Amino acid sequence: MDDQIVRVISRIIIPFIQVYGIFVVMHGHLSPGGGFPGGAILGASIILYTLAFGAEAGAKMIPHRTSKWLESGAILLYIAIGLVGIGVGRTFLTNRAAGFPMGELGNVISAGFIPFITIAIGIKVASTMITLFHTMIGKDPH
Amino acid sequence: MQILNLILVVFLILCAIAAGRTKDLVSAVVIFASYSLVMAVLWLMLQSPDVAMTEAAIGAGVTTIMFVAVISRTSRIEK
Amino acid sequence: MKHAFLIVTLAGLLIVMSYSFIQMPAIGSEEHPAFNEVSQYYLQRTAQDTNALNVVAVIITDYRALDTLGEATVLFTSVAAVLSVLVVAHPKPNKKMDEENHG
Amino acid sequence: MFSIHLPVIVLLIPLVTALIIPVIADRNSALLQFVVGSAMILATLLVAIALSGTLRGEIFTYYFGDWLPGLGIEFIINVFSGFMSLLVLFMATLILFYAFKDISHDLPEHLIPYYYTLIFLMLFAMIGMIYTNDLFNLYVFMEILSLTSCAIVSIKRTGKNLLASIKYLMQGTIGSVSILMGIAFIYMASGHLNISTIAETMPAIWAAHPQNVLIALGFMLTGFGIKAAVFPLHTWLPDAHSTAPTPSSALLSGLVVKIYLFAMMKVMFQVIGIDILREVGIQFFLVLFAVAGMIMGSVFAIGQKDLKRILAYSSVAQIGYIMLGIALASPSGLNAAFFHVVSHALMKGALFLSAGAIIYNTGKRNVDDFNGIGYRMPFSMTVFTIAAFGMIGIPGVSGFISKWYLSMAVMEGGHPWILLVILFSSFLNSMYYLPIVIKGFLCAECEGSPNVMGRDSLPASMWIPMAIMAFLIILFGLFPQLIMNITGQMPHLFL
Amino acid sequence: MHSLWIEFLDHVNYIGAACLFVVGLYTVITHSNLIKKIIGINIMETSVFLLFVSIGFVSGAKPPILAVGEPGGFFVNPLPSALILTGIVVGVAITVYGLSMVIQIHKEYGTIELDEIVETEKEIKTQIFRKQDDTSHV
Repeated sequence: MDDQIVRVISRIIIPFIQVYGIFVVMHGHLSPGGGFPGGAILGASIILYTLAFGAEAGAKMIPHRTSKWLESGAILLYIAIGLVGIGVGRTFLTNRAAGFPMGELGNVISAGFIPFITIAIGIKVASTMITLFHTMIGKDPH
Repeated sequence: MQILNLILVVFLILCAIAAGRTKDLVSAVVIFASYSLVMAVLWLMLQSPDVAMTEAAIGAGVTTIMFVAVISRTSRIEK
Repeated sequence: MKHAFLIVTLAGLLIVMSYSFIQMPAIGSEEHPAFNEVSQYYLQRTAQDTNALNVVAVIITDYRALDTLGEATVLFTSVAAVLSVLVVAHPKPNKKMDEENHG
Repeated sequence: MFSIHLPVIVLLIPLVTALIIPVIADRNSALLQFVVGSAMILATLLVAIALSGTLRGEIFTYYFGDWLPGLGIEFIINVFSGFMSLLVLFMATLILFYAFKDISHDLPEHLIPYYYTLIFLMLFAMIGMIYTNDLFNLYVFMEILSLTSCAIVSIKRTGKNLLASIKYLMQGTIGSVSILMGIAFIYMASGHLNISTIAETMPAIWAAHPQNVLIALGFMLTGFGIKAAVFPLHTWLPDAHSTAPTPSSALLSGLVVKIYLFAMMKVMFQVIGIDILREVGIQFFLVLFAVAGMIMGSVFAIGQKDLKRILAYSSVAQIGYIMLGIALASPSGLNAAFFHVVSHALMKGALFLSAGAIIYNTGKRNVDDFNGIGYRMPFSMTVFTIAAFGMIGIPGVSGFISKWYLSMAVMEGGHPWILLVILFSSFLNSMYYLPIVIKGFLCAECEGSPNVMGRDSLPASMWIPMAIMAFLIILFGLFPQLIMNITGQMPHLFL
Repeated sequence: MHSLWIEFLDHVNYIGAACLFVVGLYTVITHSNLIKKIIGINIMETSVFLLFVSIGFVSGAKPPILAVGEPGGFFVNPLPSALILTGIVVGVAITVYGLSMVIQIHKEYGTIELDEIVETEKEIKTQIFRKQDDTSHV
């Protein structure tokens, strides 16, 4: 992959893609979108980076160790948010009754744990897509 | 509106048949990607933008990339 | 022969399914059984219950959050499964040193 | 206070373990074994406490997020789900202790953490499938289960494994898409996903849209039939179960297939309801499939030479027995089916583990090479013999009891001709199990071999699980009331 | 005839979903190429998703996104959309795992046609038997 045009253009548009992905994740509870499409967009930006600059540069950007932590950590975050419900005497994954701050209707920080769970899902989906792609294109050592 | 719906559904079925009958796997995957996109448009028409967005990002985007990555590592022509 | 049998079976399946679909209310009709009190509850109470606007997002992250936990686990499973099929042994730093010491 | 949350804690323990294994226990096999063992024992103890609660007649219902059952997801833990999850976790504990030594024999070292991760995800999915009372949630757990059960076959990465696994994946996915289609049909007609709520509205749906219910039943029976390897749809099972690593075979044959049968029972009896099933008259066809499976599984097994392949085909026959009990749809039939679920899990587990021990020590898989193997490995061969006697149905072993109760249920249900089939199937079973036992123990030229009736050199983590299973097989054969008292409370939950 | 056409138009998505299901099943069963099989499975899955989303549609309704300050409105059924979001991700997981096995199978056998692989397996088996026979004779 040594196409100058592809590299320059990717370098320009990848930040925009990432900003859009983060926007979609953050506004999941207010507008269409959410963790799954947002995470997939974020993952796609890294996939584009890998395609333009080669597998090694992509692997350096998100090393295998980091993505391993992100994958487990995202679900553990999800479970931890759910366990708060048990902690305050309600059931697993309780939102309003567990005392999460509800905020103002229509704000980004509102709706209790929903934004946090959306972020956890977004991280999970993005890291999964990146790991899967890097594994799929992986060159054999022999 | 109903006629557009009908056209999209017919297009979907044609895409599905074509994806099955094409011998070149890369073409089949590209047809499948367009199938996913048309499906996303159909879901947009059915008033579920969340699903349409997810299908466009995951179904048409990521799945296609995975397919192409695998075809590049295996063989391209179906016998 | 086998092929013809398959086509006849699939055509039968198609006809049976289409017959059953024709009996249902038309697409978009409000009399549809699925458009019942549960979906009305979701639409009317989401803003009060959770202070969010996107009803679909609220369903997947709050009302049916366990499904989404399961789904994140499906992604984790797919990563573990793909790695278990494709990952190649990368040399371990500790073991290498051991071997060098032995050698 | 704490006991209300037991089900969700039991569900989360395998998940959290699966999540932390890749990050903390990647390079350290002692830590890995400690984490695996302690998680299993903790989960088993907790589920035993939950079962003791349900045995007193309590039924736990757990509403996730405090939403009412129609809106959110509901778990129900009654005697059935408590007992079956205990069975799953108990058997999995034994098999995982066995796996500590055996798996390093089958897999390269860097794959072992992935193997345990996949097994724990599988346990998570199985427990979820047993507990859940929501159709779509059932589907999600089922997908985790089918992915993991393919992955623990393909992890060995030989050509045969990959081929068996992709066959399993293709057929299994057709099955799960069929099930999802069935769920769509039911949702279309009822607008609910909660199993109890659908059951309440079922008479109205049956009056308004009978064709939807029928098509949904057809799709779901096909789908679960593929996944549970009910006879004509069993073609993936022999390859997958025979090529997998030994602990995977024991888990897949002993537990996973039954989870799909339980899900099928949930759909048949709790969603659609026994009245509609009787009205449609589908039970007779299910009885026919079950009977065909009982005969044909054994017939296929007779022609095989590979030991694990024989055991895999024998599973097809045994699923036929369980299916027969379910298809009779009478309290005694279900009772016999549940008893056979327990005894088959123990027997098939013991058979696969002892076969694995023989392969581990001698490397022999072909039955023709088994001359005098009982002189080299008397312990493994004894366990194998006990479990094989159970499969044949010799009195004193738990397999006999399940066949006995099944025969009584058959008589009660008014199909006396099936008795002949059960007898014939037992005869067929003995035709492929007895030659192995005879070859192993009665071998004229082996008397003078060096290790005459010595000890087989197995590590303790391998023979102790086998010994426990063999002991339980005999215990439940002599005192079936230990299980019958519990399974006797289950049929009224379904009928 | 005319009324049947109207009925068909009223249920076009349902019937289209049924057609796609059948086409996907046909692709999975008849093709021996593994990638084609996986495409077929994807088509089957999307057909069920189309059916679900069509169940949730109500004509003249808005997408289920509320607006601040507007008390009510006429929205489509949100539950099927939420279910399908889950379903799409599950489908991707299965697809990717199948593809990873395709890579490994290609490495092992040099082909991704199932019937060729089965032929190779058979040949290997007969060779092993022949070898065993030879050794037993010796």
